[in-house]
Amino acid sequence: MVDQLFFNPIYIIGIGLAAAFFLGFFHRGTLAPRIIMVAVTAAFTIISLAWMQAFLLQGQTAEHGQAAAQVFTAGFQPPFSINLRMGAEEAFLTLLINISGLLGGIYLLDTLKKMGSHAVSVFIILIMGMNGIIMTRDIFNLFVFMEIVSIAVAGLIVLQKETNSLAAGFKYMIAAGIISVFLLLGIILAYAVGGSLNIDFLTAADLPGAKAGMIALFFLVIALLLELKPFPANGWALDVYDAAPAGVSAILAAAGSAAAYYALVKILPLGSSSHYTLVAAAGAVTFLGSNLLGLKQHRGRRLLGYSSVGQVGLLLIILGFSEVLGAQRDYIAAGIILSHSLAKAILFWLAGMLKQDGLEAWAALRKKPILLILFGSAVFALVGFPPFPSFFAKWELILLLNGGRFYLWSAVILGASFLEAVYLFRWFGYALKMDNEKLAEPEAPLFRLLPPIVFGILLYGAGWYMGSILEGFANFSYIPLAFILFLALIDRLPAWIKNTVSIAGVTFYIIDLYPRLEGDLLRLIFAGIFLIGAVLTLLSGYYYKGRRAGFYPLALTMFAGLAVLIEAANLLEFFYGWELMTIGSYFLLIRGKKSMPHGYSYMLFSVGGSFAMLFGFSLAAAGAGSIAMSALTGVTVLPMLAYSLMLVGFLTKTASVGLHIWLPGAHGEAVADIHFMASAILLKAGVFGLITVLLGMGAEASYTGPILFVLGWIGALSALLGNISASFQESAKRLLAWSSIGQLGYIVFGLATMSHLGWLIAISYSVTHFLYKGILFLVIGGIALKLGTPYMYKMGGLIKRMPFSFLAVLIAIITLSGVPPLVGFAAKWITYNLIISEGIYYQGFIVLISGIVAFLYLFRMIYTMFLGQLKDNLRTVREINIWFLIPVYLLLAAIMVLSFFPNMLLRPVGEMLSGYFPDGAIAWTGTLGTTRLGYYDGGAIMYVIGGIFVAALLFFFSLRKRTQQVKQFNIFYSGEAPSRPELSHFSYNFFAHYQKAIGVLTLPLVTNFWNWLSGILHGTADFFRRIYTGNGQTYAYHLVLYIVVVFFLQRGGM
Amino acid sequence: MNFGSLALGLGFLLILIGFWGLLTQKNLIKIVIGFSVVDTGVHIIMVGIGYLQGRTAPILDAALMQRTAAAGNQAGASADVGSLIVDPVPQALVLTAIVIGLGITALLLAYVVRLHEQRQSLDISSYEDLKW
Amino acid sequence: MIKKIFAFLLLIALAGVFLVVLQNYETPEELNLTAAYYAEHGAEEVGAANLVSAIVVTYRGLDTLGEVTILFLTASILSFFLKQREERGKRSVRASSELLRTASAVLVPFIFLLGAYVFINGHLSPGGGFQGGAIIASGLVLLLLTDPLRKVSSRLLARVESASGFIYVGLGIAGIFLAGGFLDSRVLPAGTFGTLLSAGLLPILYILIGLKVGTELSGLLTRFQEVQVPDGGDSPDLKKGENV
Amino acid sequence: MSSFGSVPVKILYALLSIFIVMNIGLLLQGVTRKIYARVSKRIGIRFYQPYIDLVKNYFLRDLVSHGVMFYLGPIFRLTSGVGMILFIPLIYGSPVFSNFSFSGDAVLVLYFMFFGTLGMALGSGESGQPYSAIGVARGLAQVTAAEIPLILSFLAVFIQYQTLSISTIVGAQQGGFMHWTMITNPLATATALLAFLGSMMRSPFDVVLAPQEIPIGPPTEYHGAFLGILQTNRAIFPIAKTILYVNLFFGGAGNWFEFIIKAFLLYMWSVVVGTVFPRYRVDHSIRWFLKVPLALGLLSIIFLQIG
Repeated sequence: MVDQLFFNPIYIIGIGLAAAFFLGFFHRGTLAPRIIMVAVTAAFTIISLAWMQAFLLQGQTAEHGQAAAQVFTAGFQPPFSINLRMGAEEAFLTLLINISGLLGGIYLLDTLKKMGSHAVSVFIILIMGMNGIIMTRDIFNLFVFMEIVSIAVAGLIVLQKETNSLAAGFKYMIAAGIISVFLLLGIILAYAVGGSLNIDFLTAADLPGAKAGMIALFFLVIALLLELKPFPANGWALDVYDAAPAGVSAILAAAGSAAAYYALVKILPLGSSSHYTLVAAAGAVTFLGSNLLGLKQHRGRRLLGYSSVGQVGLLLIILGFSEVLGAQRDYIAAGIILSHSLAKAILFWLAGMLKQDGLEAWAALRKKPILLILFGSAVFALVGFPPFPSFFAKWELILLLNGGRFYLWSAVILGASFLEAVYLFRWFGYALKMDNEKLAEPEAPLFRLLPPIVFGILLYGAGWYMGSILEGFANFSYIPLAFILFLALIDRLPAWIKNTVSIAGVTFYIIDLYPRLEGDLLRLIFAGIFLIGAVLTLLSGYYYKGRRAGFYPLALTMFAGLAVLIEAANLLEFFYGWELMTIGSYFLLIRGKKSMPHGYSYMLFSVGGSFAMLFGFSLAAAGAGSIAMSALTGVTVLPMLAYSLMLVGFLTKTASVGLHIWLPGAHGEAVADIHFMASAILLKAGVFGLITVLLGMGAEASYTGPILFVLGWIGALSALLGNISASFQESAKRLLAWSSIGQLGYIVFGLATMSHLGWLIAISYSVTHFLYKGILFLVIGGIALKLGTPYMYKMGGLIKRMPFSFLAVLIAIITLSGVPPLVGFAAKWITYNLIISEGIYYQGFIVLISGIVAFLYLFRMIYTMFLGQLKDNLRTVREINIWFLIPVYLLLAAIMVLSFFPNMLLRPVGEMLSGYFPDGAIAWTGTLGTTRLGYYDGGAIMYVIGGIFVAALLFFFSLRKRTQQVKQFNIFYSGEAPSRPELSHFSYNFFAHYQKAIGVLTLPLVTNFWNWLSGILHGTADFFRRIYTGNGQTYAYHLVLYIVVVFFLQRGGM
Repeated sequence: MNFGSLALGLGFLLILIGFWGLLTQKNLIKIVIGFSVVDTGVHIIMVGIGYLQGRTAPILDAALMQRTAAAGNQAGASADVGSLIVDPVPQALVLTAIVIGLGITALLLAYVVRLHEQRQSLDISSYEDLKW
Repeated sequence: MIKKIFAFLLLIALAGVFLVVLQNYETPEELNLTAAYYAEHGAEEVGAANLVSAIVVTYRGLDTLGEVTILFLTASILSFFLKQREERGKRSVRASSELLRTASAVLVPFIFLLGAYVFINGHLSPGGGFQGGAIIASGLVLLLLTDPLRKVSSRLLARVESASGFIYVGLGIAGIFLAGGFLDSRVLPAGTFGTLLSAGLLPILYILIGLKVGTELSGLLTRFQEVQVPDGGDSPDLKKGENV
Repeated sequence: MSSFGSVPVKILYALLSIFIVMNIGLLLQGVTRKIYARVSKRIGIRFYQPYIDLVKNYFLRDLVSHGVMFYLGPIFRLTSGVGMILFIPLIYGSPVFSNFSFSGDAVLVLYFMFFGTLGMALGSGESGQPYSAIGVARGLAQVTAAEIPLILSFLAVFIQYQTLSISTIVGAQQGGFMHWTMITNPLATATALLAFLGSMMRSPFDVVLAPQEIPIGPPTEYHGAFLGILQTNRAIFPIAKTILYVNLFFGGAGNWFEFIIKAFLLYMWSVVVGTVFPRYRVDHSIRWFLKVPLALGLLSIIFLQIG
């Protein structure tokens, strides 16, 4: 139990006021007021901390054993005097407020110094007032504290005496005045009806029972709601966020919102369910509206305002759904509040360090990496990524809402969150990639740096804690993440050390993981792709000289995410891993020089996809009543929607047609080894997800037909369009990127057939694609790195300089194209079997055609790069880095082994698949595989073709010709000798005729569609944000109008 | 019609008048005045709600004691003060509310002074730089 | 014009809201639970004849502290908000009329006296710290009207204000240890009901409040006085505003 | 494994098969060129001229090489042609002349065709000759279009007989003319015949070799023994393709005589069309394949599904 003598909550008020009044003795310029301020806020923090700790400990030892402490003032019992309460919620919120106050005060030290001791008093009173709002149990006293806070805020806004701040302050005061009028009306009416001002007694008084009581409640609720800045009556609040000194905005966003939220939390129980609905509806409108309008905002501070308002809207939804969320409401709200408050404070603090406020100007943060890290953490926390608290909160929220069948609401929440992601990631992309040479370095003296850093650490800590107390996530192993943290800490070391450490870490993990997966071939295969892939990529990482700042923690984050997917014990862990992987891959993909727009679109599709997935998972969990992976089997709640959404979520990662537009750019601009990770490995995560979902879905239920039909067509069209588009690329990297879309199309097609052979194709493709794409990415990437260009027409004749690369690429493309004798043919052969035995002729036909089209780009690539004329500037270029060749040849060896013994892969996979799809398995006799329809003997083919080839070669040698090696230009050229290789290297626009004939298929319809959608959203945003005219009177009008409209809406509804 | 309801009606009327000023006047000072009027309206309502027909101020002075005694005699039993005085709580509240209103008004006026200093204009539409 | 029409329509709608309130509001016949308790027990528990004062200072002491805080806040904000950055040129002011000067010379001491009386007797008769403080401040208004250039010692005001506030809070905290809780006025004995020295700490607190309110209001006034635009200043608008 | 003999015996029979097919191919080439000449009112070459060319080329002494891949290109090409022959059961019912068809079914043959194309394309690519590259680009583009009806018609056959095995398909067509795919599935046969034109590198689809503007397409730089090998392949490869069609659509061949007749007739189909129609540009030919042949192919599958 907390010692009331030392940690009496009333001290917060007493000490705060005493200190504030005492400061009146000081005059400006002295240090003492600021020391007092820090000491006082620290004391507040300690008091809250003592209570918080008590509640946490109690909460863990006994079930809700600790009752909230009551503090009576004036020595009388409530309701006759005012009482304060300190319960778990109050402890949590006051702690948040007081830490914000402490750090926010430190951040404002120099501003406060300039303004003198009075400003310090105002600051202390502000924090004290917020505490008061949280703790008081008396509605009129609540009003008093709210007014204290309003006035203090209005005072602090003008710490920065600019016209805009002044105007914002004036608008704010007018708005606060209007709100206070209605709040007072509500209070006095509530008193008249309920005969008390004490919240607990008013609850007993049953206000909703009387008509006048309902009206009183309406005024109370609407006034407190307006304090929370509901859209669209919130222009004044945006101005404040925008124009107040950054340090003040930070506190407003972090602590102010929390306090205002809790005021409403206290009042709402007085009312009836209609009030909860009102709050939820207002929240939904706000969350959606302000995030929509945020799309068009190009200044950082104001955008933060939009985002803050939006997050509060989310809180309102949560509050409005108290009944549905039940005991979890406070958990969810705490998660959102923590993320929002900490992240927003960080962002505002960062804003304060920058000279300019345009979103592009945030690129200046790159000059101090720690600031960039903080910015990134905050952005990811706001969108709801792991490991931050909002991730868990959003998960629980959507789960419970969909569990209660409030689908539309969760759709709104996810939609609005997506909009928020849209602008946040655009912004973050600017910070990561925009040119920052002309920007001034951010001003970050220690006292300004400290607060955001502490909050950053708290953000991660809170995420960890929130996860650890959530059922279903308590057993999550944080060891990989700890390893990543370690890597982040040694980021200053040279790359090769970190590389070695990373390889050691991953290897250790593989060794640790293997026994756990033994016997589960499916997961073993994917674990192999993910983790062996990781080792191979990292192996190639030795090429890098220097530090490679930030690369290793992020790469390992991606691999950790992938590993979590494999090991996930339930949907939550799976989703966690998925999001973790997304984070890591985002950062890897955006490392390329011109990757900003592509990393951005990757992120948007990822976020959209993961929201779809979340929705689907929550439906699954709603039906199954648990979040175990088995919930995916036989979903009962809206199964068609659930499965479709999950599939869509995974299809964003497999970049299937319609959701693919991010891939060519993102992969096309990525650096060599990252390209390997992103394409050969990362895309398989989507495949793994599809497999997981489809295994659960099965093909029996009636809804699976249309889903599989569509899925099959998506796969087939992806294959076709991917391959055709690949043929028209000038950049080798983009060519490979499109090729990946096509290859993944085969896999999706195979999975959609829901048959033994289809899955065999999918899984064997997953493996072989990993092998040959790995080779291609590493070699091509290595070459692009070496030559400094990915454009194929700038290459040519490289076979002379890079024979090893050529050989590797040759083998890879033979495998890819499916030409016998290499293992790629096996997949083609199975495809024919599949198409005929399953009767899927049309999709199958498309897939087969795509396979033929693949020849186009494969030849183009190998020809324009390695064959033809060697350019003058490349005559001395050397073989690619040995660290690329080593993994390449390891992969090559694997291809050769599988080509001789395709049964090594296909047989066990087939046996495993027979467990799911017993019909149509391939029978194996040695290397000979037989189906109902045909047969294929990989070994024999290898020997026969090899034999013929050797024989033909021997025959040729036997002719004993004198062979003369000639120079490059020694060709038939109409009797002329070409003077420059550029003139005789046919490479640019290689398939011009083909494009002329069927280029219509590659019109960027999908891209146009998404652009059109984005245009509509932005247009809507631009149209509606004009309600914020900037005129204080208009805002006043909005406020009154909001009240009137809601009043009549509610009456109509009553 | 009792005085309580009358006060309520008057209060609401004042609020409306105040809002008219607040919403239509361009002059910053008039807007502040409008707010003051609204505020006053609310205070009148508060006092009106505490009013009980035919009762006296909640001060337990000699005069009240006499009336208590008188009332007690009439009723034939000891009457308590509770049946003679109006509700003291709204009066206490309105005191606080007035002071708060005063604070807001003072601050608003201070803003007006400073705004005027910036642009030499009292027109609210001169301060619309922040928008959208 | 269109704006006014919209405003008018909105206010009609708002009037509709209020009408609904009036329709549904039922005038009470009896004191409610809380008020009845105060009527019954106020005298014995707090010992103040003026129930409103009892409520203001004791039962709802936290509110009062808050409202003092608000005044303090406003004064503090104004002190750095309206702070003159540089000395303005000397203002030339028309001399006040004979009537005003004489009246103020005669009345101001009485006004101050009345103010003091009101807050000292706040627990017995109508009035109290706020009312007394306001009266004192109004005396200052009169002084300033008479001589707009009069220098008021803002430092003295601030000292008094801070000291009274600090003591107020200090006594409040003392209540936690010596009596039933924060701001409990029973730190001192109740005394004889109806006399000056009764109701425990209440009169002392009220005096402090009175001092604090008086100085704060005075402080506010002096702040506004200081920023007045000098004659012939560059502000036609302000003049227009003043005349309207 | 097949039922006959040891590996050396198998190799011997394989060599025999190749020899027979090569001779058929060379003779057909000569005859074709004669026909072309006569149609354009020339006397033309002697029908055994291809033999002479071949021998001459093989006996040219010097070789000019542009690099390893250039050197290996023709070998790839020949491997592909020979492999095709060996993977197709040439004579129905003869285990001897089924050679290595136990290694894989029709799909293997279908895909092995590309082996040579790819090797050749790569080899000629290394020469640095832009005309080769242009030829390859055209060839690939056209092939992808011609493959569309080809794949459709093959699919139709596979679906019709529910097998991928060539010998099973031939087996199903035994018992007389009326059992041939040509009769049982005329749409698929028609599609296949149209697609066949695209793969035979004759007019109107010969822009790949385009004798007028590009000397001789992909093999521009090849000469001497290289050319000899290519010519050998050019004799074998079309016959291999032809015999695949014969097997799938025209009842296969029970003996070498039937083999020669059917191959000749089918071969002549492309010759006749080639002499009558002028050349298409690549983009035109692609569009052409995407119209009638595609429609026919789809129809053939639709009919199969309905029937």
